[in-house]
Amino acid sequence: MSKKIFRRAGFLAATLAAGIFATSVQASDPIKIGSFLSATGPASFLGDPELKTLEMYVEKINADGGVLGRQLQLIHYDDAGDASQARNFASRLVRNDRVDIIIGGSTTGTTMSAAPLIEQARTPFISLAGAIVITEPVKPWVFKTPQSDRMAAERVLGDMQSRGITKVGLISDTGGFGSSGRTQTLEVAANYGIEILADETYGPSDTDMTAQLTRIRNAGVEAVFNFGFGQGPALVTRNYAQLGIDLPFYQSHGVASDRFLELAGTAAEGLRLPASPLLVPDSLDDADPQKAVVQNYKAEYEARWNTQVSTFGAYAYDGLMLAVMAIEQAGSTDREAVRSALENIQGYVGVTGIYNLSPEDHMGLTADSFRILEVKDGQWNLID
Amino acid sequence: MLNSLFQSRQFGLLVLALIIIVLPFGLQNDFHYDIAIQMGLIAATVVGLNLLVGFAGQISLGHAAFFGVGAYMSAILTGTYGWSPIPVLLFAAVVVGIIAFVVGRPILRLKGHYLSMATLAVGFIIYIIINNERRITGGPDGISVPSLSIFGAELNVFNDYQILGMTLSGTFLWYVLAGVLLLLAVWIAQNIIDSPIGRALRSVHGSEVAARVVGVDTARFKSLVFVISAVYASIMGSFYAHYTGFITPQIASFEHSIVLITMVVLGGMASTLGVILGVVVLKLLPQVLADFQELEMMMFGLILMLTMIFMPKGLLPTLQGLARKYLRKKPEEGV
Amino acid sequence: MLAEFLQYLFTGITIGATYALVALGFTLIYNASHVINFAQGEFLMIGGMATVSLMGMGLPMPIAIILAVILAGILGVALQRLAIAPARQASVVTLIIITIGASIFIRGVAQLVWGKEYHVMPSFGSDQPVRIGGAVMHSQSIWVLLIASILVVLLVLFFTRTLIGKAILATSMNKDAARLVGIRTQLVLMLAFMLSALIGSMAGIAVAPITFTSYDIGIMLGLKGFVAAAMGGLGSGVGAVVGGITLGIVEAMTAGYISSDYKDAVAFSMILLVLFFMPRGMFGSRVVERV
Amino acid sequence: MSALIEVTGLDKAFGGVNAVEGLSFSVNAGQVYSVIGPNGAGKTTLFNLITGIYTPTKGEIKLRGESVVGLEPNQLAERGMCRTFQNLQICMNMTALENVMLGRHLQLKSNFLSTLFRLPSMLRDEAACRERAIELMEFVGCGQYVNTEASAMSYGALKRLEIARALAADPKVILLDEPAAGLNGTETAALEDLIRKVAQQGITVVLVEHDMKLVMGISDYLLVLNYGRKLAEGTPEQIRNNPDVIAAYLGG
Repeated sequence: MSKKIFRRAGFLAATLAAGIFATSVQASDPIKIGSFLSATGPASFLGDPELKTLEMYVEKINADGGVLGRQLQLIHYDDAGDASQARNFASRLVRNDRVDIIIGGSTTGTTMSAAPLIEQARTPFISLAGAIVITEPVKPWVFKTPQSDRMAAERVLGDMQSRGITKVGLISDTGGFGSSGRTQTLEVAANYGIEILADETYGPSDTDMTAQLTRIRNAGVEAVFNFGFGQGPALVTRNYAQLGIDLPFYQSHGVASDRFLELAGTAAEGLRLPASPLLVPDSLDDADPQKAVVQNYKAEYEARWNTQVSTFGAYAYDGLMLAVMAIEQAGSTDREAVRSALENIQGYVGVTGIYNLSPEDHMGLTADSFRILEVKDGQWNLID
Repeated sequence: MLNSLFQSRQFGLLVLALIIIVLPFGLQNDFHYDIAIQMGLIAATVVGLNLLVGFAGQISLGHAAFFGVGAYMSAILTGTYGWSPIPVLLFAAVVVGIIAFVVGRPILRLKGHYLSMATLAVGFIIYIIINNERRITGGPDGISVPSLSIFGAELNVFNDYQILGMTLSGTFLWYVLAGVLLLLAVWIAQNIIDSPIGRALRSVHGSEVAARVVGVDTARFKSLVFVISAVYASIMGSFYAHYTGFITPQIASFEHSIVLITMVVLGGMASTLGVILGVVVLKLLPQVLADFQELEMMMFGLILMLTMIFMPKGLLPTLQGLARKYLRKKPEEGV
Repeated sequence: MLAEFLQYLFTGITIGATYALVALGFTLIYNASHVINFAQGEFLMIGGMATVSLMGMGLPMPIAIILAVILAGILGVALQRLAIAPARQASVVTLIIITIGASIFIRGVAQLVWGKEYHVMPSFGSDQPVRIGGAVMHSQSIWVLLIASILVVLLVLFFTRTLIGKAILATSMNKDAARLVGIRTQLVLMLAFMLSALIGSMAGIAVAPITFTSYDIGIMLGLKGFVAAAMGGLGSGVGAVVGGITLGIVEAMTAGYISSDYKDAVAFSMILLVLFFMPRGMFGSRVVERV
Repeated sequence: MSALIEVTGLDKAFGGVNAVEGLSFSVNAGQVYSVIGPNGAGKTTLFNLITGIYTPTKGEIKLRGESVVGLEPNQLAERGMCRTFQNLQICMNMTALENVMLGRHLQLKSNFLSTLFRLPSMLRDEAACRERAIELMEFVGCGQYVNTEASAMSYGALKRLEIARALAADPKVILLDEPAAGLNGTETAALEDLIRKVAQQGITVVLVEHDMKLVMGISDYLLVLNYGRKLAEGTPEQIRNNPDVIAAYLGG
């Protein structure tokens, strides 16, 4: 018995050692794309489609001959939504795996905790998280593909303004996404002549928000805006319908997926949100340059994974394509060359929007890239 | 003979110092140093927690909150208000000590699971405050922390330093600092354990009523050790914040508290070197399991569960027990 | 005004009933073994997820539910036999870590089998909300309350009227004495875990139409259940129910009247307050120190 | 000179049941005072009341003229009272010697700073404490166990170890709760010797004991309890001839 435990302990120690040191063996040939995503944990509905997208397109690009004649090698670690883990994996990517470029950071917290390290290692880093602080002020090596949460707030408030709404109730989750979105909304509301009369929150794993919604309803608002992601907004939507609140209802881009419609069911009828065109590929105007890209991505993703496409996966798609473009333009994986190529990409037509990057703008999207959609008969409809 | 060698205070400290000195020869790059530095800082925290959990037998499921308060006070006071890191670190330790004293007094009257519940509640309340007060703490997205400076000299992980004609990287200097901090933490912890105070603490675990009838004011000693372990956590939280340069409320969360106490139990309660081993294992495990992707969570749970079922006393005490059995066939005399 | 109050009350009672059911599961296991089972939340998850996935295979709802509950019961027995029983000598903290390890493991397996997404489960009855005095209630909430009440009554009957129930109680009071009078304590412990798993999974199934279900739904519900059980007094069935309902109502009232930001903080402060005045919870046994 | 311990009108109820009722007695300094009575007579409850582990429902307990009702056990220890337990209360996570050294807790004045940095003053105190503890272990006949883990000792040895720990506190009065329970004949004889030696040092001994031979041999005075009430008190001679006591013991 005791011998067995000894042997087991020895085996464990050997595995531990092997795991840490084995990865330091260098192979010079492939282009190394590093990635840390929240593939599990509370933010997995961001990280999971992002990872699937990266995996399938790296495969596809390699099948098509790679980039600059070299194969791509994806090195991915799952940070489970934990910022400290993300930082450690970023450390591993730049210091141990010595990757050429990093695509990742599903949430603002994981991105921001990894950013200082990656900056220092002078490795190009394309984040897939939303908050405005990632690229403002500009950090030389940090880029991002999603629109900022401020843009989402601006689009929603703009749409409210056009409907003549001036008094709004806000409900957001206390996680990173909702909390940052809430701050942005409160900051820009005045620009649209809108007053936030109620400002409520709920925990990311709460199961009932009727109390908060009752409070908002009693505040005398004309519309309600929910900033959050995950199952929370679906519950808010259901509670909203259940309470019979008959006011215009808005969600953020955080729920822009068909999954949300399934969860919220008929309660979602009539609500609006800002989203990438990915949800309504066929309603796009034929002249719209994004139409083909969007249709393609949706078809390929759904065929490969047999599950519905999500906006978040598209961030990874755009990130990968931008990275590939930059490496091709730089003609090598020289980090400074790739970085400078990245910040000069103009007119890249992606799934999320059309990117025009510059040394001053490391995201390159405008608020217009968000489309306003409305749910009608259980389907997404393009409004604007 | 071997028994006394294992338990002699100098021996443990010596082994640890030796490991810290030899380890750099096995560390191949900055990532390895990075993990080692974090292990050092967390280990020092856990050595403090072990005084409370392992020696005095009081369970805390909210200890990460003290770590978090130290870290956040350092981040906010040095970052937002531009105070100097070391005074802030000491100030934070005092504040955390006071918080621990104030909450400790009433909740340490509780026993067993009720104490776990109360520490969990205190931890949660602190976490919620850090998470919600976005304007001060940066909220769930986190806050960046300036690098550590000692007497005006900045210690940045990313810089190189000329010391005695040698060029040393900031990372290496941090490694030295973390090593020194850990040795200091262990030295102090051992001094406490091996003293009348330590005896009183262990008697609280062994038999509280016996301790009381010989005159030990158990309430006072429980709150003393609660404060000591909270101060340990606060100081190491501050260093951790300066080292990583960015912190999020997760470091104050319930999950992190569970990780900390798991390190104690896994390594071996009431064994100072054991809990350090616990830190090493739990810090390495995610890096090793990272290659298993989808299976990671399942394997982590399984390893944790099996280790605790088959080694309920923890890794090091079990291994020591086995080693003793191998090396000395005769049973102990006088039994 | 009244409508508002009623709304908060209904919300609180619905959430509270769920907490109460989770707390009852804690209580059962605690009573028989003095173990706090941090994997309790996973029973809820198994109940909800298994039902959804079985329904996805085309099974009618009642059969899916029965199979899911049985699955959870087997899991409960397995947990006791494979994880708790071998570690009988372990200390309290060690047992806590073992159950935490078990819960991570179960979650890891569930994630592999069922994926990471949230799933919808249809309500048992109609989807129309019920209106009472200007406030509304999800019709499923009525089901939750109904199931919770029935389970509580059944449990009370079980412990007071059946031999095996009395055996569990006897074991909880004094394991050695119970063994002396011929109670097979290991069997009793197994039974307690099974019952706890059955109750947990039924709770999980009952709330799934309201809360959705996913592989990680058990974490927070499990934690809140522990809070409710401790507040009510570990080992007390009445305490579990009262603790759960109180916790739910406090959360809803705080969110409604004070601050939704701090509703959990207020709930946790209240537990501290309760424990401050009643160190063994509201209905915990007042045990005299024996030396 | 007034009594060392003076108890008047002591009541203790558990959930409506009186474990001790209307009890009054006093113990003079230097006595070996024994409390006897059938099982469930309330002897251990009485000890728990005197040593501050339980708080009385009613009544007064005075130690050297000072009321000590409501004081914590550790405060009573400071006033020179120490005890042993019927069910052993030994710290199994320590060595035998450390258990006895724990008994000298109140005699050690080391402060926190001298502990943190292991200052010479603290080391000196510790060395003296260790010496005294070894002495006491030899005194009670546990000399061979100095470096043994408490968990590895026999029941009889632990019983004596507990007495050594109580003595380490330099008490004025020591309360022994059934010290002979579970001991064999030789061990009991040794215990009787030990109690005599303790009493000779001027320490008052209060004893709860079932072993009548032991009790009658060493006691100066006895208190007989039955159902929480005083049945009789007096010298061993008086008790032996008391008809109530005989009835209670034979009938009980």
